[in-house]
Amino acid sequence: MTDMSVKVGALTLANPVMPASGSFSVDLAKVMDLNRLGALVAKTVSREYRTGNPAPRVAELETGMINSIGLPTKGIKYFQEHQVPEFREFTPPLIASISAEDAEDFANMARDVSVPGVSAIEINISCPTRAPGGGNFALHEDHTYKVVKGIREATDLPIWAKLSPNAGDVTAVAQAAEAAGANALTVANTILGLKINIDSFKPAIGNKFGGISGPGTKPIILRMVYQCSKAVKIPVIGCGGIVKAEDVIEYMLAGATAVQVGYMTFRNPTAMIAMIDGVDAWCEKKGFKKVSDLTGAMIEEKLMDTFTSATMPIGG
Amino acid sequence: MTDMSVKVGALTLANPVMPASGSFSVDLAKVMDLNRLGALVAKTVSREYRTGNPAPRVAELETGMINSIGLPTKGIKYFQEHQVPEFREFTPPLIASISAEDAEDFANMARDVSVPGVSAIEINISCPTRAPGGGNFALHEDHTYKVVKGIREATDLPIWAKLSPNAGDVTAVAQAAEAAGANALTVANTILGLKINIDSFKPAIGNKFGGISGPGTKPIILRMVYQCSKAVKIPVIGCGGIVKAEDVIEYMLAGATAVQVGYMTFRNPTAMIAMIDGVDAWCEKKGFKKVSDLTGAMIEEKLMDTFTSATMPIGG
Amino acid sequence: MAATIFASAPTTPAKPGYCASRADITAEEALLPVLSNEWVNDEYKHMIVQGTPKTLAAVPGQFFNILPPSPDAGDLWLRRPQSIYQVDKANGRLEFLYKCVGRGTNGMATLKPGDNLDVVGPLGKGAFEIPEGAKNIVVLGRGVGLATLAPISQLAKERGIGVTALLSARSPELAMGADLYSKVGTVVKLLDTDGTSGVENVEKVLRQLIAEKKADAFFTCGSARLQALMKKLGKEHDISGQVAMEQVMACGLGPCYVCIRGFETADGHKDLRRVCFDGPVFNLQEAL
Amino acid sequence: MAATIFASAPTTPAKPGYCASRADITAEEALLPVLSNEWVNDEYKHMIVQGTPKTLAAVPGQFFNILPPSPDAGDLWLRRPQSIYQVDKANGRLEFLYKCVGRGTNGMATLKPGDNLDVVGPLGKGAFEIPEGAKNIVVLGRGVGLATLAPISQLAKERGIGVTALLSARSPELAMGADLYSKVGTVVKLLDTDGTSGVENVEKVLRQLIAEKKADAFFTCGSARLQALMKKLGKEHDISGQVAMEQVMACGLGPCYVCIRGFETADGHKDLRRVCFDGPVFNLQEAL
Ligand SMILES: Cc1cc2nc3c(=O)[nH]c(=O)nc-3n(C[C@H](O)[C@H](O)[C@H](O)COP(=O)(O)OP(=O)(O)OC[C@H]3O[C@@H](n4cnc5c(N)ncnc54)[C@H](O)[C@@H]3O)c2cc1C
Ligand SMILES: Cc1cc2nc3c(=O)[nH]c(=O)nc-3n(C[C@H](O)[C@H](O)[C@H](O)COP(=O)(O)OP(=O)(O)OC[C@H]3O[C@@H](n4cnc5c(N)ncnc54)[C@H](O)[C@@H]3O)c2cc1C
Ligand SMILES: Cc1cc2nc3c(=O)[nH]c(=O)nc-3n(C[C@H](O)[C@H](O)[C@H](O)COP(=O)(O)O)c2cc1C
Ligand SMILES: Cc1cc2nc3c(=O)[nH]c(=O)nc-3n(C[C@H](O)[C@H](O)[C@H](O)COP(=O)(O)O)c2cc1C
Ligand code: FES
Ligand code: FES
Repeated sequence: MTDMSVKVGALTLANPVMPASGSFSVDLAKVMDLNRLGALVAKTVSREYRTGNPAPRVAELETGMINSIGLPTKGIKYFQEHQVPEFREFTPPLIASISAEDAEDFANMARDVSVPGVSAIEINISCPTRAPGGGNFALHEDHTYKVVKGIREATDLPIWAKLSPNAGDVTAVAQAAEAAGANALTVANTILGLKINIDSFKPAIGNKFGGISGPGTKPIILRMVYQCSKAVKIPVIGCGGIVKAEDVIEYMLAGATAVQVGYMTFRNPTAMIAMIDGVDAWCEKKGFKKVSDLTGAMIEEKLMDTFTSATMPIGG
Repeated sequence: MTDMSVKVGALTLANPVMPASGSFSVDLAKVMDLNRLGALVAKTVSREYRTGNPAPRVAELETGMINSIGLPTKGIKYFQEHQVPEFREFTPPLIASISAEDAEDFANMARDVSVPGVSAIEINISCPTRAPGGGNFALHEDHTYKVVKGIREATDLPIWAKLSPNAGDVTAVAQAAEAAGANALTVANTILGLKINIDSFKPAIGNKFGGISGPGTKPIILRMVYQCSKAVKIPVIGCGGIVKAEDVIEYMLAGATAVQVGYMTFRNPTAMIAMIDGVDAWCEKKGFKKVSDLTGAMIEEKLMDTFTSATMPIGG
Repeated sequence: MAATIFASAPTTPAKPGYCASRADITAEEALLPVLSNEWVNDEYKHMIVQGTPKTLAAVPGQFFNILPPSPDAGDLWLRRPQSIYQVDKANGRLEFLYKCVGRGTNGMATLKPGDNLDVVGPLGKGAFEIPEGAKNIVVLGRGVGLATLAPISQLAKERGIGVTALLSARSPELAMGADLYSKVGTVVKLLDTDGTSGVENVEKVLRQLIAEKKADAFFTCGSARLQALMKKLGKEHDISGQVAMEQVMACGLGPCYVCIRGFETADGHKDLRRVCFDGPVFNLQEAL
Repeated sequence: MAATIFASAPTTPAKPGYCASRADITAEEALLPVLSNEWVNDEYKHMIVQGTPKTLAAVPGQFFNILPPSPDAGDLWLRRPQSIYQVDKANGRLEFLYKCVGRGTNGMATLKPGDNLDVVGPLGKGAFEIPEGAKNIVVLGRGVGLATLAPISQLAKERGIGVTALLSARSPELAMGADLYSKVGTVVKLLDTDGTSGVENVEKVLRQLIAEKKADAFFTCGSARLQALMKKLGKEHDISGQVAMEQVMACGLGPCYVCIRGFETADGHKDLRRVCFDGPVFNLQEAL
């Protein structure tokens, strides 16, 4: 029995596996025991009702999927009155996710979502199809600092800043979020992409551009998790292309304290539970008593001289 | 019989399919007729001999591969004296690829590589594992402008600037390259990534970070090709994750004038020829007389209102 | 030996306490053994699989979200929704009737007896309901819509309710399900080849059925055109109706908001609903 | 019907003029029908495939770059190099002997007669050469190194040259190829289980062979330790030697510079060479 608990700042989770915002709702209780999850992460909510983007909202890629849902929401009031109570029927901590188009509304949203039953707030400052000044603040460190600062002043709950993989300098953004008072970073949202249907000559999804998720993104986001975890002291939550227990382990070795799973829940809705069990079994086999010992455990050696490396046995 | 020729600026290619730098040498004549290719693109060369990065230099990803070869080269002199004559035994135009660690050397390299037999120079200003000031100029528009400007003054040959997908604002970089005198853009080099071997706890490749190529990158690079081709007037050459004729078509619809193939040649060394034949057959079936009509032919309609879109038949 | 590439929990609870705290776990991920998978005509296949207790609990109008094997060297990443065509509880079998239109359904077509069908389900509210007191119903389907309408027709038959099945198709060869539907009621074929599938003719047929008191409830699936027609006549004659709708899906369970359709209630209020969660069966008068 | 997901040109030139202008096309992409694929012991399999004229032209030391099917739900993206174990020209067959160590080789192990093996080849210079005038050679291999050394041993036999085959392995069960090698020469098993595989013992055996004039040339593959030993004794006694080297590969043809190994020539000059292009067979005295 591995000690599967992890600490994301002050918040202790029973295990490091939780859903990614937008891929989860209590409706999944229809297929599995939600109490096994490390945390419950709600779909991003904004102040008012939003219809979201035109259909079709997803398309299949060669190596995953592209989506532009457009953050449909019933608004903050519905979230407080209906969704929080529903989530509270389960034991794992609830992480709210919020979005807004300007820094002021973001701060107000953070205040309004800080209701009993919410354990932390993930701030979705990285919606891939928005502008840096209008919902995708995480494209730049200055926008990020400003929006996080305002949110920090509006709530006492832990803030998890969800970063954008489309930023040119993700470590600068990570440091800005930390400096402004974020308690953890979620790395990352989807990667901006395009798919064209060569039969119709039209973009494959209604919004033209969309966010890429699934296994194709893993080596990119993993690199960012590594870079961010080296650049900041606050915990990093890895999110991108995780489809199996081995991916959870790889993210933790890269520096993640916990992980989020999006796409894979669409493919196999119970996959998160298989991952938890898989990581547990792997730790036992490898002799890790605590899963948290994996965080940042990648071994870094000095780069080998090229000639020497070319005289080494394979895998040696 | 489709007219398969395309014009990359002043240079006419027999067809839009050519190898990506680093995945091609005349050694491939062992498996196919190189004269069928649109162009021959040489491996990047620098001034002096370079050993390159430590082994292992590649690893397999869930959706492609990661590499850090580190631009090994026998140097410019060897290129001029041995490689250019070898390439000249084949009919397609030769595109040299050069790299340097500062703008001055880059300009000198451009001058020195402008020898008879070279039809254009691709400038590899986007080696993913280097710094913006030291070989990866394409991470930022200012570095890009400066380096391209110097090169423009040093040669009369067409310059193809190879951009980086790791830039925060790829269209700004594209515009900087155009403003500085580039004649075409190659979009793009590999995406910076990391893979960790969870058995050894070490990075899977000798250089730790590497460049991701293969199908997982297609929707990202395709989006960049679309964005760049809208942002500049010079031709854009698409490069990233192309493994089949349909991908060539998708890139052309997005705005590419021609394409480059890297990874797929490792998998199936004759794949480029199959793609040329496949695109030809597709054009005939669809009634396109000239393949060049595909460039930028993606149909763009006004975004549909969400509610209306949700009353439309699927695929309609 | 082979690495586990995609995680998937055991399909039946393995640990004590491994069960929903809030509601019963009514759907599951399951690998169902394929018993047969035969061509019905040039475009449609009929698949029979061995069910599990949970999957066999599927009710008319529900669907399964299916991950077929890839038909080519690439991968499939999203599941494909398929209505349940028949639930044969006595023999523990589930049946699907599907049209091969793309990579997913063509992949499904490659499955052979002995292979497994990878499903998640049953999903959807499956709210096909025969209104209290109805003596005769009309089902109007086109293409695979017929697959979706089969279970409700069968249920009607079991309850002694009369069924008129209007089967619309491009050609006689493609008018499948006639055998099945002739076991549960009267079959009328509406074909493109002889013009009988035209809206005017279908309207005539429907008006006649209404006149004959054979239409206490309407059910439709598979054609926007026919749906609009049934909606109009239903409104005119105050006949309650239901429609099973389709939309591209991802999760199939509710969280992702991919499968939206627009609706309008009697009081003019418009809203978006999720086909997988709020449907796939909806009030015909509210559907657009 | 299914989309073509990966492009691949026809394996034989289809159009006139579709042939190299500079050199002959000596290698090809081919799908070779699997005739058999059997376990030799717990770790090794032996595969026989039907060759084509080009693939059957493979010479000792050359290899094929193989794309096995995936053994799991994921994909394989890079080919795996495999030495040619035997070329049976009379029957048009190629044979491979391979150890199942990871996803690629485990995927290869799933192939059944009737499936196809996806190969590119023959590749490499295949420069295994028996020096002029040699009467007796020694081959020293460990593990799959034995596969690589088989063709040169066979060639020696065909030329009437004596072969002593030193087969190093963890245990008697894993010392494969004894049958094959006993047909071409004298077999000596060197085992971990009885300590005979230890470097000191192998050195004793080699020195004895040298003393007995049974060692006019050395060939080795599969163990850095044994390679170093043979190199030392070769140098000491001026016995020419060759080693077949391995390195992780991508293209297998030369352009990518992935498969580098370090060498040092007699005059102390160090360089990097490509296993796929410059080798995989190298001068033992230059190998590091
Ligand atoms: C609740 C529900 C129940 C369904 N029941 C059945 C059934 O019983 N039998 C059956 O044959 N089909 C049914 N469908 C349709 C089926 O899901 C699609 O035919 C299938 O997803 C197409 O997958 P593909 O990969 O083969 O085709 P794709 O390559 O994805 O698409 C091929 C063509 O089919 C269209 N298409 C894609 N997805 C759908 C969809 N969800 N609905 C309709 N058209 C689509 C595309 O626009 C395209 O024109 C149902 C759909 C839903 C939503
Ligand atoms: C020129 C050449 C000829 C070869 N001939 C044979 C042969 O005849 N029979 C045979 O069984 N093997 C041979 N090999 C080795 C074979 O290529 C590897 O065993 C194979 O690539 C491993 O693939 P995998 O996916 O099964 O293992 P992976 O999952 O890739 O790796 C599993 C283990 O094998 C090691 N490995 C990976 N690649 C190689 C490699 N190229 N060489 C050695 N170890 C490797 C890894 O470091 C790891 O420890 C040859 C290699 C080369 C370069
Ligand atoms: C259909 C869909 C909807 C999403 N909705 C949201 C959302 O509302 N808020 C958010 O922060 N991220 C959202 N995301 C992004 C995911 O939370 C996650 O960052 C991303 O999918 C990468 O993880 P994955 O590769 O495991 O899917 C969504 C992703 C998908 C695929
Ligand atoms: C092994 C390898 C070596 C490469 N070497 C170079 C190089 O020398 N110069 C360069 O500009 N790009 C180099 N690249 C990048 C490719 O040219 C190309 O931009 C990239 O691989 C994306 O295309 P793909 O997805 O088709 O592989 C290399 C890529 C690979 C995989
Ligand atoms: S498919 Fe996800 S909500 Fe319906
Ligand atoms: S594997 Fe590419 S050069 Fe050897």
